Amino acid sequence: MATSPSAVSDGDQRHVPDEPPVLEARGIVKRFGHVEALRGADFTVGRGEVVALIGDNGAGKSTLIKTLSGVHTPDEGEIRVGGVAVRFATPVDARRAGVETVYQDLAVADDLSVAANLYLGREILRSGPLGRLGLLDKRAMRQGAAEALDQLGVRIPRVTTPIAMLSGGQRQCVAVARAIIWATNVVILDEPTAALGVVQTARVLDVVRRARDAGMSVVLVSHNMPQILEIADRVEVLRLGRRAARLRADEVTTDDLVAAMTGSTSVERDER
Amino acid sequence: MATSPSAVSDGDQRHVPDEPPVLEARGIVKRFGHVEALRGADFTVGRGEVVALIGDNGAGKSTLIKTLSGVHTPDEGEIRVGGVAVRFATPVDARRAGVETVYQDLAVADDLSVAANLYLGREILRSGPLGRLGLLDKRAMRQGAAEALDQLGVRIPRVTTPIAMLSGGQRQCVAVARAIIWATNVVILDEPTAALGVVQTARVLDVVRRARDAGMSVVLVSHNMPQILEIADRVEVLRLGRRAARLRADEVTTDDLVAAMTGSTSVERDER
Amino acid sequence: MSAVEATPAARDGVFTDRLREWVSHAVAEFTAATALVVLFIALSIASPYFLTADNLFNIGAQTAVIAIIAAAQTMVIITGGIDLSVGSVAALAGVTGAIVVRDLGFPLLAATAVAIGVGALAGLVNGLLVTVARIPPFIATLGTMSAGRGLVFIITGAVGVYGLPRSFQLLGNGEIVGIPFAVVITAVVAVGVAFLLSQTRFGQYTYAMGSNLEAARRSGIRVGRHLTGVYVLAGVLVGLGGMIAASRVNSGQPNYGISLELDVIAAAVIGGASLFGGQGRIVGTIIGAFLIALVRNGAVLLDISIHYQQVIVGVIIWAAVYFDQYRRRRLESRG
Amino acid sequence: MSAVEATPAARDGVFTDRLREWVSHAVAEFTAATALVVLFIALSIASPYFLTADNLFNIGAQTAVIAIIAAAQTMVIITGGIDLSVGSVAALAGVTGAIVVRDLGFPLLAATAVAIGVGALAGLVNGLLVTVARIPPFIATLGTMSAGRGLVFIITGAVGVYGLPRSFQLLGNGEIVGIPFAVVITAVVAVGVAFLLSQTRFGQYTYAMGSNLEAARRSGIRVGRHLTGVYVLAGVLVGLGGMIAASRVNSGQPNYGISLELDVIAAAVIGGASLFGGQGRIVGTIIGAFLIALVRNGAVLLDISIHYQQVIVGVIIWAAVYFDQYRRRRLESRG
Amino acid sequence: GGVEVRDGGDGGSTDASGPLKLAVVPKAVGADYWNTVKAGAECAAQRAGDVTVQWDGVTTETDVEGQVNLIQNFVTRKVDGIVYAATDSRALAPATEQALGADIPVAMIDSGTSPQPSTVPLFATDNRAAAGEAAKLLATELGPGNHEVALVEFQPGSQTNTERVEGFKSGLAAYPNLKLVGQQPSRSDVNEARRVTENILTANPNLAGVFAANEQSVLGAAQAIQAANKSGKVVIIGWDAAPDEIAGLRSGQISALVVQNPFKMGYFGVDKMVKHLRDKTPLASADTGVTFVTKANIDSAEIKAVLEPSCANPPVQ
Ligand SMILES: Nc1ncnc2c1ncn2[C@@H]1O[C@H](COP(=O)(O)OP(=O)(O)OP(=O)(O)O)[C@@H](O)[C@H]1O
Ligand SMILES: Nc1ncnc2c1ncn2[C@@H]1O[C@H](COP(=O)(O)OP(=O)(O)OP(=O)(O)O)[C@@H](O)[C@H]1O
Ligand SMILES: [Mg+2]
Ligand SMILES: [Mg+2]
Repeated sequence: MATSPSAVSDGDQRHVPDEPPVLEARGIVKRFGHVEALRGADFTVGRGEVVALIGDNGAGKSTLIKTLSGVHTPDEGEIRVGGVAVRFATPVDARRAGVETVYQDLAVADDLSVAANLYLGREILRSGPLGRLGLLDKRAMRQGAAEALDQLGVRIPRVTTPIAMLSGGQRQCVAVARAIIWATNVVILDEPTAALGVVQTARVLDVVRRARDAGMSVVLVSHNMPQILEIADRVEVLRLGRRAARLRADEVTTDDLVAAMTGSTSVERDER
Repeated sequence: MATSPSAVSDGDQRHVPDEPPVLEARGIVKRFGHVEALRGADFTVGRGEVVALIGDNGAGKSTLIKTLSGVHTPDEGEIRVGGVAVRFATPVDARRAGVETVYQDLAVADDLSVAANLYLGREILRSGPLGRLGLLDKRAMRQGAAEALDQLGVRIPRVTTPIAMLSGGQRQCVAVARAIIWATNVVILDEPTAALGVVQTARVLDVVRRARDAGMSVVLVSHNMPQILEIADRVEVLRLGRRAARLRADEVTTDDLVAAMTGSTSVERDER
Repeated sequence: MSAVEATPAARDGVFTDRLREWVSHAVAEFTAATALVVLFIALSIASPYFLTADNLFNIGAQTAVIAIIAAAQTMVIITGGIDLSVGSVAALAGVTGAIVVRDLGFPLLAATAVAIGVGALAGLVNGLLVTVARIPPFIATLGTMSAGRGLVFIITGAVGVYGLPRSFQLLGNGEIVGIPFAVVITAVVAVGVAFLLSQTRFGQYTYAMGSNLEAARRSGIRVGRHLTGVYVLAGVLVGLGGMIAASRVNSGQPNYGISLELDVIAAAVIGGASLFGGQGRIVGTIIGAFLIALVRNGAVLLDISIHYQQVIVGVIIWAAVYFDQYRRRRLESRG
Repeated sequence: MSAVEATPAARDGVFTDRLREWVSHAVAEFTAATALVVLFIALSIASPYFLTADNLFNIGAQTAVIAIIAAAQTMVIITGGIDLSVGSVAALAGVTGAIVVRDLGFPLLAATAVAIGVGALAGLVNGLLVTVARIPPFIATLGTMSAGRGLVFIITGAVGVYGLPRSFQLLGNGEIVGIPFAVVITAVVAVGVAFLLSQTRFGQYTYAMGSNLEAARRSGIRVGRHLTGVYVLAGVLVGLGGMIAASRVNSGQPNYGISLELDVIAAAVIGGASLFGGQGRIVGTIIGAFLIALVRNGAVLLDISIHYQQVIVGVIIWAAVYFDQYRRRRLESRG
Repeated sequence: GGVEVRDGGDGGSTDASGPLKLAVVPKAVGADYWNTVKAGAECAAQRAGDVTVQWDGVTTETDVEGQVNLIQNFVTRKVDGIVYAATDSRALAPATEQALGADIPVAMIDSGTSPQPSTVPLFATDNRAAAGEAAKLLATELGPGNHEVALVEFQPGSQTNTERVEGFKSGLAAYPNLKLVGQQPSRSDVNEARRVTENILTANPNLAGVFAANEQSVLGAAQAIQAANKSGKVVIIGWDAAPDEIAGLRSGQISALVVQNPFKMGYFGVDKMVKHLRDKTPLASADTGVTFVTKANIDSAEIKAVLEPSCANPPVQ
């Protein structure tokens, strides 16, 4: 494991002293043509931690998250899982490592039903030889989907409705439910509650807490500062494609966070 | 002007006594196949009012808004502008009546530049005979776009960037900016700040206030209750495709609103 | 209209779900099927020869190849792709099948395997061009169409492959208990592909990719591998179809299948497939194929000249899709 | 790579904007243009006959019609549509133009106007089918293709229209100061359409509709009217192209333009147009048309048989689009 | 018209004794018929020595403009002579003129141009007349009494097709007892030919005879008739001589075939062109003749030479 370009941050691992971070990004650079969306971004999540990733619009949060999920491959820098450098060439690799993501643009298949979307890529097959041929157990998936959505308090006409017919919030619920069902290690949520109603939002935050209590790690992107302070253990701030600050949620106020995001003050501690 | 099926609500026009509502929906029914998204929904905005439209996910808010903007034609019910029943067959009709809308799904043209999107449908043409032939004044549009975005505090690489390359929040900024530039009578904002950062959100709320002060009416859909209580004059609550309550913002709390949305209490006043 | 309440999903009975799903599918094929029935009745009245066993037998055999290849096309269309190379590939497969029988003395079964192999190979080329080289399907298969036809001409020297044994005709001209063998194969293929698409994971992924490729990828579907698989399977069917076509005329024809792609795409679209991907079913496609075949058959029975036939086919294509669109718009599922 | 800072938009100079826009467009045509130049040089070296005035003249004249119709196709493709009827409509226009000259003694200019009118009418039919009847463009124009060809056969009785005066050849075979007249027309059309697309409101709407039809509609663009306009304008160009083609062979040919649609679509896509709409430029299309023409010309000059030519054309189509996709992927503008 | 002597020894780019390069262009590549033309052309080239034949054509006979372009491209290449079959008589006339203008002599095979310059010879058979003969054959075969007959054409709008259809129909006019009840095209596709013939048979159960106007049409028609168990009951008069057509003739499925002499066309085209270029022999048209092949005469030596032409025993006199 080559010395990472952002080795400086190694000195900050103190707050999770005994084990390496579950998921870590070091010095990630990602360019789109002549736009440099990430310019050496660092990011760390420890086991059982809820880390909020915040930043201004266009700061590079979604890009960083796509890099952590294998959607984008970074131009420079490395990703580590449990301290070991890995290469996520495709989202499959990230999922294998137990990283489950809700994308800001949702990434659902409009023509498929709610149930099919929830189980997409992880279909339940019939037992026996037919199952080995790839025969779907549609009934089991419908029931599973109905239960999962019920748990999130989502009101959806029925689980066989195609996603195309849902409201914005309903779609987001489906995407969130999907990630939550399948996560085993890290759940990454990119603005998961942006379109959700009050009740649904509360449920999602509930689920996040339960996931953390079950030992999972959660990465939460959000522009809702009170929400972040309520739920996050730690906050990492991204500005212009770089980490601008790492803060403990119980030590800061909304104003501190805003200041860190906009760069109007120098509360940042790790910035080079 | 036929007697509306929801004539009951006529009795509530009191708080804007002297003139008819700027925009009004009466008894709107809208079906999609076998799903009835709106079941006789009513809605009213008076001149210079900021009305928040709230409701649970899937309550029918976006559908109602699309009906008010001419995107959907209602199956039943009528829309009135300044007290006169109108038929919005296309969005062009609504725009003619001075109704400008930010849709939840944004409705921007991904391949066009930011500037082109801001001026879409209202391009600046060159002066003189060339202009009459449809020749675009691209320079003027670029400058206008840059100024408009600057005013909203949006950071965008440049106004010639295609929308496809923007972050979620940046896109939303463009959509909001477009509506705000052009509105003359009513601005409808369907969750305009869902993806926006703290600063941008504040600016949008600022703009809403200024619009109201300039005599425009604003319809705001949002799931952010504190935001609503901060900015709205009145709140209308939609539940299961019908108006469940009309409330004055300065008389209620977040809990009242949530109760009205979920139907767990009976604070609703107008429900039949 | 009994409005369905927006009830929590869990309360919905599985049976109701099934029923609804079934009804909504049935409606989707409704237009094409109605058109088919109307045309069928009209022709039965207009021509005394239409409703004869022989004629129906002929229509079945004539449509078999189109229907098989249209099923292949439907799979590709569901993924959001298109396969323009079907005609060339069918010719290549048929010609190769004929050559191995004539020159190498292969038995029919082995020759059919070779033809299917040729189709699969062409499908693999298409699939790799689309997935690895990331060439849009229209262009990838346009290239294959051109290159494939060139290959057919090169290996045949532009001359039909003749001198085949009688047994070569079995696939195309044989029959089982009075039913053309080709029709039986078509039925098996149609049921098989329909089952694959609607009941298996393979089918689920096919729809998912066509609906939103990026979402499919992020959901952990190996879209490259799977999409290639769809093209290969389509190629297999096209190869089989080409072999049946060759068998039917007892020779390998280098000119076979020119502009076949338009017919099969039309069949799929008339049957409800969307060229934007994510939608389409085999039942509909088969109905579409028979609708076109019936128009052609009827035109000859009524001695309508080819010129008017073309106009009529054009109008029927418009009409079928118009009514289908009209029906969908009323559902407004894409609102 | 000098990273561009995410500066507020207002600070960006208008000049820089212009420059960037220009560069990004230039890059977009880069692949096709490079291929064209490479092929040009290779052919100049490989064949002593290539770089002769006569040959270049011929290539120009041969490509003119394809280029004009490809420009029409590009407009339609930018809207997210496709026009399969170009071949039939060009034949219909050419044949009608020839008939009015032969039978009614129309002068050339009037006949050209008639041909253009026929094209416009066909375009109107396509446009109304797409916008009013909401039939997907592929199917709408497939129907027009079939019906149009039928009409050609009906009005000509399937016999070419002959007996035209020498003057009829002017459009296709005439020249001005040594430049084929057809090339001059093509240049005018190309510049005109390019200007229309890039500098006018009409062009802006065309891209907007292809990028997101619903957004265009909600932005207050009368998409029905405008989309119909695009099809009509495309029809005008197709009519003009058909007339030039007829003029070139001094007769109205009922079979003209069979599978022409594939060539012109290939030209547009090689030139960077996306079949998903929203993207495409005339410069690229013209380059694409010449690229295909050059391959055909070179193949004859180098004595490559038609069979291998087809294979080569297939491979070149793949290659051109592959490199274009590769370049785009590096930009990842759709990431 | 006036005689223009463009091809005197002065103008040629040709060194009379040196190697010659000739372009030979069929109407379309992709049929047995044109391959026989090719064989004849190559045979003549081989016999003349030091002559290369460049064989190239469009893919469908309807691609008139494509052929115009092709001829132009050969003119550009400055081949020594062009031997070709026009897909369309009038449309190709300017192309011929262009070649002549560039001092490249032209010989037409199979189908000429209109107008045909006097310096350009035509080696061909008369499609129209031969198709008229086919109608006569059909009438003879069917005998007296009223009969229903059908016509399977191949490519409406192509010139050869038109000539054969018109020739057949005008030949048929002499026999009021024959009624044309169906006419459908095969588009030169055997499957299509079979399909339309099947449907014609269904619609006309009393059909007694079919004239099929090219190789693919004949094969498809024969197969349809066989599949309907009407072999021998429905008379087929065909055209061309692909192996399966000959087999059909022998088995009695097909009554007669109109067979042209494509080998001779190719052979004459090249042979006369070479002689013209080397010896300044003026080019003169010649009829290459048709043969009506029936079960009775199929094994005669003369017919054999036409059906199985080889350079060892060319069917050219
Ligand atoms: N195009 C459509 N086709 C079918 N059903 C639809 C369509 N659009 C909306 N619906 C249904 O109508 C109901 C209301 O949807 P709508 O989008 O108006 O909700 P909303 O109040 O905006 O919700 P959210 O807060 O999630 O945005 C939902 O149950 C949805 O499934
Ligand atoms: N596919 C792309 N092509 C080009 N530029 C891109 C692309 N994706 C992102 N960018 C650019 O990268 C920058 C960061 O975008 P990103 O989506 O990561 O921001 P974000 O922090 O998630 O913002 P938001 O809060 O608005 O979601 C933006 O300036 C955007 O324009
Ligand atoms: Mg984001
Ligand atoms: Mg909504």
